[in-house]
Amino acid sequence: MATLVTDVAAIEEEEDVVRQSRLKGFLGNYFLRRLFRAFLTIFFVSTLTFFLVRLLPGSPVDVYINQQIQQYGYTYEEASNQARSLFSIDVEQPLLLQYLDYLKNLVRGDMGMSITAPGTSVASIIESRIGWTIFSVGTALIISFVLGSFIGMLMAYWRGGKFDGFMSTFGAITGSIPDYQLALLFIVIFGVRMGLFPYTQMRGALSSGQQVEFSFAFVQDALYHAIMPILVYVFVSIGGWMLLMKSTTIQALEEDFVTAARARGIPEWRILVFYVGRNAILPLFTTLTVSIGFVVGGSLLVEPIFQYQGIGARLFESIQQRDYSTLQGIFLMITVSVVAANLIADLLYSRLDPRIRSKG
Amino acid sequence: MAEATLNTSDPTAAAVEVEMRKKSFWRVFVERNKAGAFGIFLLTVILLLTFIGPFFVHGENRTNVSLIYGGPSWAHPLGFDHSGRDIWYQIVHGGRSVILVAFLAALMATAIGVILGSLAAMIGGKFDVAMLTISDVVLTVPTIILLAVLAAFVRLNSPVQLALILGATGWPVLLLAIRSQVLSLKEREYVEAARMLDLGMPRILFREVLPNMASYILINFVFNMRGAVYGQVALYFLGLVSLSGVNWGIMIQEAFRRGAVFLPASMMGLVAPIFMIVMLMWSLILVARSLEDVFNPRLREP
Amino acid sequence: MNEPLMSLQNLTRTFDTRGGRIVAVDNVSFDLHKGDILCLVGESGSGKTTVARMAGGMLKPSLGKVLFEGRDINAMGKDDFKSYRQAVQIIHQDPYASLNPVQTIGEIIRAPLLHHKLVKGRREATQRVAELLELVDLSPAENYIGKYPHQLSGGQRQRVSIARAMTLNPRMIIADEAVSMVDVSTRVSLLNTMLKLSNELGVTFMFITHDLSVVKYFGWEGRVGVMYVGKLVERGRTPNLIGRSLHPYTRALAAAIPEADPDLTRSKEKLQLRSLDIPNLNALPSGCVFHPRCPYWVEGLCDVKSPPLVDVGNGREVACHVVVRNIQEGGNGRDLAPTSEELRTSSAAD
Amino acid sequence: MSDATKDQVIPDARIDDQEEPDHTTPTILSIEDMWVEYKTPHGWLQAVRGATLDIKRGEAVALIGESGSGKSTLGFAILRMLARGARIAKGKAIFTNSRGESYDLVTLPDKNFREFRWSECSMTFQAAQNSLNPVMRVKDTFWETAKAHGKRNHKEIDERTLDLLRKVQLDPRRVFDAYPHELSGGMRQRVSIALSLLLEPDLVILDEPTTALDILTQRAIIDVVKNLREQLDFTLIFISHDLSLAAELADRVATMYGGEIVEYAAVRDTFYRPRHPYTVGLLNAVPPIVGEEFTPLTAIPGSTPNLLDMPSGCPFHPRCPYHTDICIREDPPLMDVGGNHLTACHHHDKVTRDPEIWERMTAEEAVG
Repeated sequence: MATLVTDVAAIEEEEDVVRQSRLKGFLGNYFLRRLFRAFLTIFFVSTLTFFLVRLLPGSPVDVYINQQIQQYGYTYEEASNQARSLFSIDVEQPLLLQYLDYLKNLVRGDMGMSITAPGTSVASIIESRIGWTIFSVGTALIISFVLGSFIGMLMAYWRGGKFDGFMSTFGAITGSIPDYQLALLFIVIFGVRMGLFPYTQMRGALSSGQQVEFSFAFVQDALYHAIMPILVYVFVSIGGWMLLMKSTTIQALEEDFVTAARARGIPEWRILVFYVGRNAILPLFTTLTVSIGFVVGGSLLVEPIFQYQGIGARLFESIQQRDYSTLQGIFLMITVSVVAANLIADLLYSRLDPRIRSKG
Repeated sequence: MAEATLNTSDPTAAAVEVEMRKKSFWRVFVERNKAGAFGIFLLTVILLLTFIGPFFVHGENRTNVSLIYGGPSWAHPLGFDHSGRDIWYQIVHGGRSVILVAFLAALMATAIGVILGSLAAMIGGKFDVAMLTISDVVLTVPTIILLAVLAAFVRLNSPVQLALILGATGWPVLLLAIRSQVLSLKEREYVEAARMLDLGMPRILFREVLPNMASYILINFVFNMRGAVYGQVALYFLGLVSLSGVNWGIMIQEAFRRGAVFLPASMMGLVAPIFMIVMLMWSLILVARSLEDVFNPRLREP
Repeated sequence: MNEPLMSLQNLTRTFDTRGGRIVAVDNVSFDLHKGDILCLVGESGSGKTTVARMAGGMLKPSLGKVLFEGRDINAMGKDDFKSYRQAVQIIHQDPYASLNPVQTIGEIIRAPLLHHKLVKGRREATQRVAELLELVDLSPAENYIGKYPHQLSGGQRQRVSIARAMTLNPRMIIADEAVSMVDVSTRVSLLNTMLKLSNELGVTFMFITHDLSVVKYFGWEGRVGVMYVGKLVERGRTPNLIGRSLHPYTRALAAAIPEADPDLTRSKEKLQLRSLDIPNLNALPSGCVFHPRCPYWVEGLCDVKSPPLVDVGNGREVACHVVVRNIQEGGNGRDLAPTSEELRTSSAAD
Repeated sequence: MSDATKDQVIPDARIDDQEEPDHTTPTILSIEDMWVEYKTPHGWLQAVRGATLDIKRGEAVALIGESGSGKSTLGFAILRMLARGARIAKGKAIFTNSRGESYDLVTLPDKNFREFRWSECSMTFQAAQNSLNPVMRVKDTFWETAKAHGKRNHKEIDERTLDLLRKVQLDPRRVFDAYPHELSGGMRQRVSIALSLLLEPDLVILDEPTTALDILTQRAIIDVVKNLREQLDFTLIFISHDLSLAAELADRVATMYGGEIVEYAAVRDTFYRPRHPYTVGLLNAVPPIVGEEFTPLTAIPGSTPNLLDMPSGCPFHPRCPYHTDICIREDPPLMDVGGNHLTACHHHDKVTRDPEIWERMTAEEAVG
């Protein structure tokens, strides 16, 4: 049956593209546009945080100031000075100036001081913790992405078979366990009931006495402590990758160019890797964007359970202790790292797909 | 694609057609989609247990020192927790609010997503740009962290408030999805035909566009429920919701607080609610994946 | 002559794309009187569908006007626009996309009847639906009313689209490639059904197609406009234009189509073009848009000046410097000398 | 059903100018009683029903049919490229290579089949736009194909590639390093055709080579294929819904309907002396372009059959003006009615191109 490409569809698609690019104004370049969007997001989130802290009825700042006045008999002046150093907000200035000040401080990396740990700056807290989270979350993400997409590809290839059926069920069930509940189950079942691993020794990010250095012993120790959180992240997220890869692979397997490659007598493994695999994995990079946020979010609940000294555990403590300035700082920090990771995933994607690359 | 013909002079053809009709939709469905059928069964069992069960499982949720970590018996098949409360009783009574809150939150998120998403697509212009930007920003921040931080600032005292805050963070994915669906459906030729026939915007939206997204919206609704179960129990776990009543989330939180992780005797109090939540989440995902088939007119009539 | 039913006046439509502004339709005008059949022929990118969408009120022209019964549809009041909208219907190309998959045939056709209160109650509606289905040769109607679109063949679906378009008793139908996705064996009967609407009910047709053979059958009593990259390059009465096309593009098009006759098609005279590529809408050639492909082009004329549509008598108009000059010099417009070989190669370089 | 074989030749019913049956040219492909099935939610669907077809070396054969006629399925079955859920239920496809070795493509072991593909028989696919890997440059596709068949001489491959690209009238400099999305539809189609000739196969299958292309582009493709056939001596099977394309390119035409081959004859026989009512119906429905007179056309009443619910007897009988009781009972086999003209019709001797008989039927029955 004849399918005719009518001009209007193509033109309106073009128009749609233009509608989008018009909104981005002068930013025609894909990379610049993406960068612009990332900064916009960070800006919006930091603004949101500011107004959340400052404007909500019974805002943490006011609560803090009142607390200082009542408990320690400070004058309002002294208390607001105190608050200023903690939140990097000067309550006596007009709101707009406060806001500008806040932004200025943020750019300088000044996120105020912790309320519950006096004398410690939020920036230094983040600095000491963020590395561990990036390490564990990043490792887990890579493992589950690689492993999950590999299994997903096999599922698609043998679709309808036993392996597919088993893995589908496995993926659906592991994907149904909330990450922190899985962490609890791990400790209960493998640690306590079976005694398979010394869960008490594995707490923290490093053994006491182990220095941060560039050595095998250090890497080994770091991995030893991170293994449980990593396992949990991998377990809960691998199902998603498997199913996603399965569906994109099935799509790719049905593409004409795969049939054509088979007809040309290209060896099956080459078809699987260079025709199916490469085209099937491309859309996954877009999903990586969402998934990074998901795993980082999971650290909030998983790290405290294993008492892993990452940023998530610190955020957990801050929430429990209502350490608002730290909360605010960590919240911003996580947003920035997720945005940055998204940016990297997106750019990686555009490098891999010649169709996007050439649109540049 | 097989095309049906109607003017066959062959009498057996008509008979075959009648035969195919007889094969009920549900039979075709179960044959095609065993996992989906199992999901519906599992969800039904959970709903029966949590909504009808409380009428049959009686008891009270009071601390009883003499029964702390008491073992299972016929009357109390799961034993007792750290305060000597019946775990089976808590399981049966503690699911309703979890499911209701998730339902309410998903309803709210879906309503926001569908309404704003279709409006953004239909109106376009500045409104569309604003909606896109907001969803983009909300999406970048990990939901659970946004939820936790919001909940840390706002005190949550009632299930309705809990549902509200869950619903308020759950809509951006749906909004974007609905928006792009409406955008593409809007360009469909049958929608353009309806515009040519001057059938009016409400009819076009509600009769031509939305019915074709029904399965899509429902699938998203179910996924949203999953998200709301996760977020809700996480908020309990973080201690950001005031603890009262019987609830699977509270069970997990209390068990964890009491060090249930390290006490073999208290394991049931932790594992039982987790098991229920996993089953609920699992059944939801199975149901979501089979909804496509339920709404497919091709399965109903060959 | 009396006032035309629809008059397109200097229609121009531009689109802004990443590569800059493109002119999809450039200064196209024509009139349609009641009962007319006008065929617009062109390849992809010719702008024929854009013209159809502007005539159907789905797209606003950048310049120019669409007059319906003498009034500009884009400047009409709400009530007038409503009556225009109901008087002009579009039939789309794709029979799979043009019917809502979740509604039955009965529901699809009943909706406009009930919405515009053309019938009283459901019983009358059902009766009218049956009449409409019979009108488009779907009979017995009971066989179709309860079916879903996916249960019908492509041709049957296209008939349902026509029946739906007829619900509001339109005066004009714009058929956009309405038969290009229908099987050959049933295409003719679909065309016959539409011809019946034209002959018996006096429906005016604007028929968009890429296929000259369909034009020859459907538009024999009417007129043809040939479009190339947004411009009308030739128009005239169908019998005149099909057999003795003048514009080199039309001639190339007619010559390129294979015939269902082995001896004829293998001996058919082909018009060798200078280039295979349709010009990019983002970078249109200067002068006549066809000159980079035209075997008859004249340097210093065709690449400089855009040819206007000129009446060359016998109700035919053509936009080509060379053809017009030939006719003015007493030629028939078809015996043209191809541009010399050197000229051809020198131009291929740029 | 299709028990038609070469033994059932009805001798001597030839008209003078019909062509002599050719016994000297060797057969390159002989398809015997091929059945292909698809699995659907509502049961197995027979897409090809007992197709039998002999193709001589050097011929160009057109497989003509409308949607659902099974023409593409048959093409795919030859190369064992059937979609998932489809299978060859029965039948043989005997291929004879240039060295005179014959083998059955249906039962050939996978390993040998991979070698057979492309080096002996290649195919370009419908919507060739999508038949090139979007993340691979044109030159890499050529190179990889050659490599898969043991050719590793880079320079040689490149030279051959450039030569083929020139032969299909592409600018090699522009195309060689390009990604598929940088080429227009017509260019990609020509790249596919060039690719199909890379290993100098004996048999080339083109599936809907001009569908979805603009008319002037279609013409270019037709001319390219014609020229290639003159320059390189290969056997061609092309699959199309467009009868005119067969008139232009084919030596013999096989008409398919409802999964069966209903007529197989030399191109002039098919168009000037059709012996099957369906072929006649198709011819009467296609208008010529040239000429200044109006050509009346008639449609075939009814619509193409539902493969899940085929009529009894001859699949065409519900739409056929000639049908009698025997047509409802018995599916006619493909038989030679003289001059190597094969048709599957009980009433082949009554068939004429007179449009009136069709109009009468259309008037009698309601159009579906």
